[in-house]
Amino acid sequence: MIDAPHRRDGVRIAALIHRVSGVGLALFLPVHFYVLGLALNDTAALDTFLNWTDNWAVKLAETGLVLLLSLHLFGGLRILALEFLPWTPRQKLFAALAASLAVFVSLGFFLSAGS
Amino acid sequence: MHRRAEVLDVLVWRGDANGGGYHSYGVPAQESQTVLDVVTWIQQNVEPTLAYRFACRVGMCGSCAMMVNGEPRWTCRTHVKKVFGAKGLVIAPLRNLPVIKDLAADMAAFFDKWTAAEGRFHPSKSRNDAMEPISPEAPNRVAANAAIECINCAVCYAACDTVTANPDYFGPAALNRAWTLQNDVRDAGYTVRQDAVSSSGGCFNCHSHQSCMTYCPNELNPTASIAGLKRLSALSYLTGGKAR
Amino acid sequence: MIGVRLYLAQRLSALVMAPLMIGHLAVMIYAVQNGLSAEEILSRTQGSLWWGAFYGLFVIAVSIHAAIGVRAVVYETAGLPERILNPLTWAIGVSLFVMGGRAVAGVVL
Amino acid sequence: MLERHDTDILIIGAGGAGLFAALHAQKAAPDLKVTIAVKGLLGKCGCTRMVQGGYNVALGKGDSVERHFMDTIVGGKWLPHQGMAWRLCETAVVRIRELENEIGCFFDRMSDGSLHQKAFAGQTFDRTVHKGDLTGIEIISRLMEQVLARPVERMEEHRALALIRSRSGDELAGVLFVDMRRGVFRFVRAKTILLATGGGPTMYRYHTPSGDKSMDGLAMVLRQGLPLRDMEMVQFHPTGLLGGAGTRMTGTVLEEGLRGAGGHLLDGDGRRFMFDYAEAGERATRDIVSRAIFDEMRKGNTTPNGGVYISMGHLGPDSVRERFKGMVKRCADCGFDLAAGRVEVVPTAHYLMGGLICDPDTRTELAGLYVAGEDAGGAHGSNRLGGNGVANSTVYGGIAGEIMAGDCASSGDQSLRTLRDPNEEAIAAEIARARHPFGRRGGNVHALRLKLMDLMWDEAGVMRTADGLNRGLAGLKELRNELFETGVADDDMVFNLTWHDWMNLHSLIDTSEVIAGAALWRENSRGAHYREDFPDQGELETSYFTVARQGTDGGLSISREPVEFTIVKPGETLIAGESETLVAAPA
Ligand SMILES: Cc1cc2nc3c(=O)[nH]c(=O)nc-3n(C[C@H](O)[C@H](O)[C@H](O)COP(=O)(O)OP(=O)(O)OC[C@H]3O[C@@H](n4cnc5c(N)ncnc54)[C@H](O)[C@@H]3O)c2cc1C
Ligand code: HEM
Ligand code: SF4
Ligand code: F3S
Ligand code: FES
Repeated sequence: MIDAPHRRDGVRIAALIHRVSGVGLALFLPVHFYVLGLALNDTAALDTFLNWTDNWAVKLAETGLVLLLSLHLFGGLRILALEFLPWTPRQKLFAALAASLAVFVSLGFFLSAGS
Repeated sequence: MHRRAEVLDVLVWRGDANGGGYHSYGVPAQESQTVLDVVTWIQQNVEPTLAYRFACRVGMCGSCAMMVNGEPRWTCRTHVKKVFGAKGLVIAPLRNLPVIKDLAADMAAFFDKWTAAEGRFHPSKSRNDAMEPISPEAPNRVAANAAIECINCAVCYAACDTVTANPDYFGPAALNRAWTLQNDVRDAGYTVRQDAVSSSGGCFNCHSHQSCMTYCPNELNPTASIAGLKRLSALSYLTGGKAR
Repeated sequence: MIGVRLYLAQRLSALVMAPLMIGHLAVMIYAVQNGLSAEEILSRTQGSLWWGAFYGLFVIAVSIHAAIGVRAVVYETAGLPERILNPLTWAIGVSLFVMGGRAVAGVVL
Repeated sequence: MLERHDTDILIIGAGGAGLFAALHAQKAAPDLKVTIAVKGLLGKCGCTRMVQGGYNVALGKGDSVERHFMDTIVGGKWLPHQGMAWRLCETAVVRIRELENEIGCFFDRMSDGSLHQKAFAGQTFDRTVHKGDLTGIEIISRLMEQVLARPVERMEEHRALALIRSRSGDELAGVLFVDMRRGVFRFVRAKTILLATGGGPTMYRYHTPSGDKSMDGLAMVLRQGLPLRDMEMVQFHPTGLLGGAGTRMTGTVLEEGLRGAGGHLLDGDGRRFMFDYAEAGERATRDIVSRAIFDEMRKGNTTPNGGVYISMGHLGPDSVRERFKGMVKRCADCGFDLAAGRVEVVPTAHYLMGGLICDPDTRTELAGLYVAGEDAGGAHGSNRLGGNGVANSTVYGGIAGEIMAGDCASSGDQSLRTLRDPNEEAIAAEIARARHPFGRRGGNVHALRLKLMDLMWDEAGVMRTADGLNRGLAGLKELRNELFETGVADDDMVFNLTWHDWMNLHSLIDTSEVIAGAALWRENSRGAHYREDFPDQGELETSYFTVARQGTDGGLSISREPVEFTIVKPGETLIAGESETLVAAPA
C-alpha cells in the first residue's frame, strides 16, 4: 500500500549499496580467483582471457567491478570509522564522500584502461 | 492557515493477526489536530470498535506509536499538517511487531528484548547508603545522559530494517538502554550486560542503518549508543574482560 | 546470529584488507594503462615474496570477511537457522581460501 | 464465559504505587506469587510517567522532615491526616535513596555531585529532586525494568471491573477483570489486593491525567460501601494547553515555571489581568491563578477557543527556547509557537486529593483490601504540594507491598492466609453490569462524555456555589439515565474502546456525584475547594473533612469528621527556630 520512506534516507541507501557491492564482490571473487588460477598450469589460457578483456564491453564490466570494490571499500571504511571513532553527526557527508571517491577511482580505472 | 481540504482523506488499517486491509474515512480537518486526534475522531464518530492505544497524549508514555504514511511516529505529537501528503493520510499499526487488533501492536517482544539486553540497573548499593556523588560533567555521566530520555515507544524498533530481517536482534531501544547503563558508574551489572549485548541477538547485528536515530521522536541516537557498545564489547573481549 | 568473535574477525579482516585493496586498485589503474597480459602480470609477481605475502594476506582476510558477510546477508534474507548457517559460513570461507590460494600460487610461484 | 485465576498478592494499577508494591511484595515474600494487573501496558500508562516537576524529599543541608511535614500540613490547609503526612515525609528520605541506589533512577546533580533539588511552589525549601523536566519518565521506566526482570506475573490490558467479596462478605475475595485484548472476563482470587488505579479527575472539560485514568478504583470501592474522604478536593493546574475540543492535547500541562520565569497571562484582547486579582500577578499560587482565569472566562474575556493566552515572547524567544526546550518543542509539534507567539491556556483538573480512607499502613476497612497512591485519601488534605504526588505513590506503594506480603504470609492474619471463595452472585451481577451497553441500541458515548465534562466544569469546577452544585447533581442523575439508555454498537468485546469509554464514563459519573456531593457538604473554602457562597476558610481548630459512602440502595451518605491534630495543632509548628533535624538525612 505504502512504500518505505525510511529507505530513501541517504545513509540507509549507503548501507544498501554496501550490501549489494559486498555480495557482488563475493560472487565475483571466485571467478577472479579461477581466472588467476589458470596461470598455475596454463599461461596461454590466461592470455586468451586477458585478450578477451581487451574489448570495450568487457572494459565497462571490469570498471563496474572496480566500482563495486571501491564503493565497498570506502563505504566500509566509513562504517569502521562510525563504529570505532567517536560519533560525528556528519554521516551523510561521509557517505557521500565515500561514494564520490569510489566513482572517482573507478573513473580513473576506466580512463586508464581505455587509453 | 489554509487547509488543503475541509475533509481529510484518511486510510486506516483494520484487521488482526489473521490479516486485514485499509479502510477509507473522511475526517473533518481542524486547526489543532494530531494524527492521534484523527484516529480518535474516527473511533468516536464512525467506527466505534476501532482499536488503538494511547495514554498520556503528550509524548511521555510512548504508547501511541503507529505507521503514518509509511513512517513510524508518535501520533499524539504529530500534527496532521506535518505529515498530510499527496496520498492523504495512511495510518497503520507499528511495523516489526505483531498486530493485536487494528492499530494496536503487541509490544511484548520489544520489552522481552529490553530485559534480555539487561536493560535494567543492577544495584551496587542499598537504600541505606548515601547516594553516589557524581559530577554532571563527568564523561560517563554525560554519555549516560545523552541516551537516557527514552520513552520506549518502539518507533526506532519499527524503523529498523535489521529488526525486520533478524527476529533475534534486540533492536535499537534495548541496546540504547544498555549503553546508558554501561556508562552508569553506580551500576554493578557491567559484566552480565556485556555478555548480554555481545550475545547472538546483540549489538553486533546492527548494520548502522541509522533509521533508528532518524525517527526517534526524542532525538536520541541509538546508532551512536550501539556503536559504543560494539567498541566496548570488542575491546573487553580482546582484553579478556579487563577493559572498562 | 553475529557474536563478538564473528564481528571482530570480520572487522579486523576488513581493516587488514583496506590498505591492501587501496594498493591493489592503485597497481591496477597503473597496470591497465598498457593493457594486461599474462606475461606482464607474471613478470611483476612471479617469485616475489613481497607480492606473495601481499596477496596471501588478502586471501586469508577476504575468506574470513566475505564468509561472515555473506552469512549475515543469507540469514537476513533467507532466515536459515544457525545449524545450516555455520557450515555454510565455513564452506564459503574455506572454498574462497582454497581458490584464492591456488590463484596466488599461480601468479607467484 | 468466565476464566478463573489465582494468585497470592494482586496489585491493580502499574503507576508508581503499583510498581513499587510489586517490588516490595516480591522482595518481602519471594515464595508468594505476585500479580500486577493494569489497564494499559506495564509502565506505559497512568500519571506517574507524566510527572514533570519532580519528587519532594528533605535531604538535610538545612531541610528536615519536620519542615517538609509542616509545608505539607500548611499547604493542605490543616486537613491532612497527620500520621499519613508524617509517614510520607519521613519515608520519602529512604525511598529516594532506594530509587537512586536500587532501582537505578539517575537524578540530576549539582556540580559538587550531590542531588540537585529545585524550588517548587508552596514550599519553604528547595527540596524537589528531579531529572530534567521528565522526572516521571525516569522513575517509571526504571521501575518498569525492575519489575519486568522479576518473577512478577503481568496481566497487561486487563481492566479491573469490580471488587468481589467472599461469601461471608467479611473479606475481599478477588477482582473481576476483563482481558481487553481477548475480550474475556477473568476472575482473579488473591489473599491480599492493592488498589492503585490512581484516581484521576478526568470528568472535567479540561484535565491533565492520562487517558486510561477514569476513577475506576474509587468507583469500585464506592460500590462496596467503603468510605471516601476529601472528595471535593480537586486540584486545578492554572495553565493547561487549549487547542479546542477536537484535540486530545487540550488540557495537558504547560509548565508552572513559565509563569515563574515571567510569562504573562493575557485575556482575549491581549490585556494582562492577573494584577486585578493578586499582588503577585502571574506568580500567585496555583489556586489563585486558576480562579482568576476562570473568572475572566466567565466574563467572556476569552480567546477564540474560550481561554486566555500565555505569552513568553517578551522574554526573548531565543532565551525561552533555551530555557523551556521541552515545552517549546511540545507546543511546536502540536502547531503552537510558545517561544514567540501566544498560546491559549485554561485551568485544568490535575489531581484528586480525596480517596479511599486507610491507615498509614495502607489497610482499609475491608479485610484484604489495601490502597496506595492517588486512590488513597488523607495525606494531602485540601491541597497537594507539587512534588508530593509521586513521593506519596512511591512511599505508600512500597509500604503496601510489605504489609500485604506480611498479612498473607503464614505468620500473618488468620483470615488472609488462604484464598477465599467469592460471592458468585456478585460476580454475575458485575458481569451483567459490564455487559449492559451491549443489550442496547448504539448511541454516542463520546457525546455523553462531553456533556459530563461540561457539566462538571461549569457546576463543580474551579469555583462552586450551592445552586451550581445542585444543578450539577441533578445533571449527573440525568446523565446516568442517559448512559444506561446508551448502548455500544458492536457486540464484540475484543479491544473494544467504545465499550471501555462507556465503562469509563460510568466510573466517572459515579465518582463525580461524590465530588459534587462532598463539595456541597463543605460550606467553606479550603485549599483547592472554593465556594463562592462560603469564601471563608472556616476555623482551623475545628477543621473537618468529608466522608462519603454509598448505601446498599445506591444513595450517597456524606458526613463530616473532625481532623485529629495528632502531631501539630493550628498555630503550632514543629520547626523551632532554624531547622533541626529529627530524622537524620545523609548528605
Ligand atoms: C501531567 C501531570 C504532572 C504531574 N507532575 C507531578 C510532579 O511534578 N510531582 C508530583 O509529585 N506529582 C505530579 N503529578 C501527580 C502524580 O503523577 C501522581 O500523584 C502519581 O503519579 C500517582 O501515582 P499512582 O501510582 O497512584 O497512579 P498512576 O501513576 O496514575 O497509575 C495508575 C495505574 O492504574 C491503572 N488503572 C487505572 N484504572 C484501572 C483499572 N480499572 N484496572 C486496571 N488498572 C487500572 C492505570 O492504567 C495506571 O497504570 C503529576 C500528574 C500529572 C497528570
Ligand atoms: C576492501 C576492504 C573491505 C572493507 C573495508 C570492508 C568492510 C566491510 C564492513 C565494515 C562490512 C560490515 C557491514 C555491515 O555489517 O553493515 C562489510 C560487509 C561485507 N563485506 Fe566487506 N569490506 C571489504 C572488502 C570486501 C570484499 C573484498 C568482499 C567480497 C569478497 C566483501 C564482502 C562483504 C560482504 C558480503 C559483506 C556483508 C554485507 C552486509 O552485511 O550488508 N568485503 N565489509
Ligand atoms: S530510542 Fe527513541 S524511538 Fe527508540 S524507543 Fe526510545 S524514545 Fe522511542
Ligand atoms: S536502524 Fe537498525 S541497524 Fe542499527 S543503527 Fe539503528 S539499529
Ligand atoms: S500517547 Fe503517550 S506518547 Fe503519545
